[in-house]
Amino acid sequence: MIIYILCFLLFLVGLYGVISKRNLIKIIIGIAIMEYSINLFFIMIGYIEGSSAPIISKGFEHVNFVDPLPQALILTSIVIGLATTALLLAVAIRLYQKYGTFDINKIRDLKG
Amino acid sequence: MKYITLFIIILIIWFLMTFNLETPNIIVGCMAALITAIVFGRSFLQDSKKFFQPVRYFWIIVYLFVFIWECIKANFDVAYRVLSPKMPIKPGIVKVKTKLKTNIGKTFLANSITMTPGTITVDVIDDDFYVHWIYVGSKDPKIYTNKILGRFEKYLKRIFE
Amino acid sequence: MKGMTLIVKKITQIICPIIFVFGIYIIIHGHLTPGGGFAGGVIMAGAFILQILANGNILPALRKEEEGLEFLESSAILGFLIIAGLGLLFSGSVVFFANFLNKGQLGKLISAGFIPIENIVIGAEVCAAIAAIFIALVVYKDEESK
Amino acid sequence: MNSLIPLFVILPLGAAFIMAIMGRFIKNINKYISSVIMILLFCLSLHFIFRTEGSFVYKVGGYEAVNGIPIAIYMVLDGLSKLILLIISLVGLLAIFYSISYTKQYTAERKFYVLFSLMIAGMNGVVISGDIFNIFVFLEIAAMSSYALVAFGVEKHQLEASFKYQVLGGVASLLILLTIGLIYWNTGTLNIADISRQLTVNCSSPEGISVFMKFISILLISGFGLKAAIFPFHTWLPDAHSSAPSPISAMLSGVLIKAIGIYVILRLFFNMFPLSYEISLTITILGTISMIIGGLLALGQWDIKRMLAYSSISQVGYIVLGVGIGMMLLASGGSKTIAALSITGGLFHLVNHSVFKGLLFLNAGAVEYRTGTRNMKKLGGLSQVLPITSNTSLIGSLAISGIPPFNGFFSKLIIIIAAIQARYYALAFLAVLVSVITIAYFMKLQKYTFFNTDGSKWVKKKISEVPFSMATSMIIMAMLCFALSLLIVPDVRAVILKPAVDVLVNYADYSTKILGM
Repeated sequence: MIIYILCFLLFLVGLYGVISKRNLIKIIIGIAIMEYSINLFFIMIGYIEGSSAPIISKGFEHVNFVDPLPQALILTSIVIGLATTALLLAVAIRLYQKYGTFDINKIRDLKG
Repeated sequence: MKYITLFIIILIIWFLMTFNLETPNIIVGCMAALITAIVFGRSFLQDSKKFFQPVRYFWIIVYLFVFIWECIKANFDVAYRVLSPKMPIKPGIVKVKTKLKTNIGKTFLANSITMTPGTITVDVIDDDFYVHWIYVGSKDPKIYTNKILGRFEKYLKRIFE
Repeated sequence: MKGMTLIVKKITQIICPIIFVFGIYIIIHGHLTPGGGFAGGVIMAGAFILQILANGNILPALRKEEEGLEFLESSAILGFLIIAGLGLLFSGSVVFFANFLNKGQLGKLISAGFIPIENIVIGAEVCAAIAAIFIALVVYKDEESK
Repeated sequence: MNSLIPLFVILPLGAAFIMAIMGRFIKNINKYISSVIMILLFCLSLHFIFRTEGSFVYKVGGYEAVNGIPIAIYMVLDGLSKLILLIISLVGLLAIFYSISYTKQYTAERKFYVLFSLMIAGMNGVVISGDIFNIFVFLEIAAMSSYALVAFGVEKHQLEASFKYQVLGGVASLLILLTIGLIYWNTGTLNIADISRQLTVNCSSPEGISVFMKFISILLISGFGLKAAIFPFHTWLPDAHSSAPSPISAMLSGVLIKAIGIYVILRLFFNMFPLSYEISLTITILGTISMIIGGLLALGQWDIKRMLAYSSISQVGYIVLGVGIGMMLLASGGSKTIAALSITGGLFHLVNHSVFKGLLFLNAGAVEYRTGTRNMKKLGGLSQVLPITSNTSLIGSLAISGIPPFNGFFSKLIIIIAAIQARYYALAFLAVLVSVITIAYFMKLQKYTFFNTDGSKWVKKKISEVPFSMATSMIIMAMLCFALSLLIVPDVRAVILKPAVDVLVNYADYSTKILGM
């Protein structure tokens, strides 16, 4: 159980980074941390104690496999995370080009 | 020429990785090697006909033993310097000039120097190596050049030039 | 001299094809061992990225390469969709993503129906996409410094 | 019949990548391809609405259920999905038609259509997938392309808005993913129908749902609430929707927040979770607050698109209010007819809002296209030079403020009547109040943009009416504002709205129907 709570704590660390940091890059890192914590969580859901990797191969007769579904889901979510991070970084670079700073306090044309 | 060389090398690596000689595997391996050769052939090593001269492989084996021997010697030397209570070290950076002409030869020489304990190649600019040395024994360029490079240079020259 | 030192460049020249072929190996054996399209594609893209990092950025060449990669990426996804759509035609019942090819024997290289083919297509797509993303970020950054 | 369902995803997705390849070689081909694809999708959704009844299940890959446990990816098309698909393709078609002239100002014109098609594919995918993880994947496709589209102009404020949108959208996606993980942990399945069965068997105790399920529900509400811009999560919406290119604003406000926000909330909380009074109360209260806050904030805006964006928050609040009242009634065992009426109101308003908000955003885009500004203080007297824009905008404003005979009046009326019948008098009063506020700020919009001064300033600058394609799609939308009031007629309603309402009212039938097929 404690391991799940630690995982959730990692999620909260990422959320803290997103909420309280002022640097664009640090915000992106915060989002990445949240994503990894969730990936970790998914992998732990699928784990069954004392079982082997879910690969069917000749000559080996395993009784227990870990749940392969969360791993497949995580592969998908890693791809999505990659795309999100790339897009965020691209926008951050463009923002830096326009404003000359990474500080979000100085990037505030939009108000109201 | 470059492309064919790369193709053959990649094919050998492929068979080492998969370690099976069924027909589908051979076909797939050829395809993979072909793609790799097309993509990376342009930027592969320049003078690739040297790969087909068996003498060079003999010298590589000789060089391997030489290198291991030098390495063991240097290991004991550094161990002595570390353990001895007086700490007889005299570190410094020396500039040595190499007689090797090819870039690949220089690369291997620099890596060999780095891998021997006690010496590290800091930078390579044209023909000059800047080497950090744990005990700079002499200030005469001839002596220290011979001491650092001499043991490897003649073999590398036979391998790469 | 642009890019990194001589040593890095030479070692990159030697090691890049090997990284690339290792990526291909992972893609081809995706249905037999862990790995597959995505993992292999990332490794293949790694070879490209390593080369760009070692040789420094020559902007016009990179732009050209980016266009080529984008083209490869779009075609690969289209290929994936077409292979999936072929199931609509060849599977007897009209089913999207139907595995209509012969399943073959367990553990052989040619088996598992169309999964290896899809793996290859995904590998090409991921490789092109990641390399294109990297190049795009490099290009943006370079535009900024001018 | 069944096999047409995946076309909703295949067509736009394939078109996007064909356009990415072809657009490089043939100029302007993207415009035609995307228009054709949208027309095809529109015909397809019309076909499903008028020619078919009941719900369909499509199993991707053709894998049948093993021992009653579904293993394939399910695509489900029932009344609710049909309705949303119709809205997506209708507004998408008109927006594409509008952008044929509008996008001439951008250099990377061809990429606009690629991203647009991807967004359509994502939204269609969310709506037809019967699998919670696929909802997430398609939602990310739609959201990702909308992030890119918001920043399409690559100007200062667009980039800033896009970054804000991306960060909040990213957090929302991660909350949703976390919830999916928790649900999978708890039930061991991802299929919505199967989850529903598992939850009703295992997790329902006499005193309602367990604390764990409540936690999951709250996470889900925050996740999809962020996507739908319900009250405490609305801050990104005004920036993103006002900075995007106008056809995209119309799509974002008109369709996207409904397809990936409201629709998923409805689907999951009606058909997946066992209904609970607390959760429905939470949803209703959030809807009410966002209705009021959005209206009040819209009053003070001077930027046309920003005002429209705040108005979107307010109108989404209406939808949530209407559906929420029905949900509360169903959960507490109240009258089913009143619940059905209330949900009808909510869904009716959803349809209406996508039409008139789309129209208003297109009008704002037309004004900006010709005058180059969105600031109401600098505008005025445009009714002389832009007659079509001005008149259609007037129709849109009247419709959204709830003036008969336009469609907005009827949907708001139904919601208010349902609230009174259900004895939530306070909610009914608030709905009326916000309607008055809506009239106020739309009168302000009309006055400062199109009337107020005479248009001699604009005549001097030689400003003429917008191009043909833009004008046509605005006129069609304005006509739809009239036509949709026909939905009040029971026969028409029975075809379009009733199947959707039935899915929500008979919430328990969903899982048995899907699993039985």
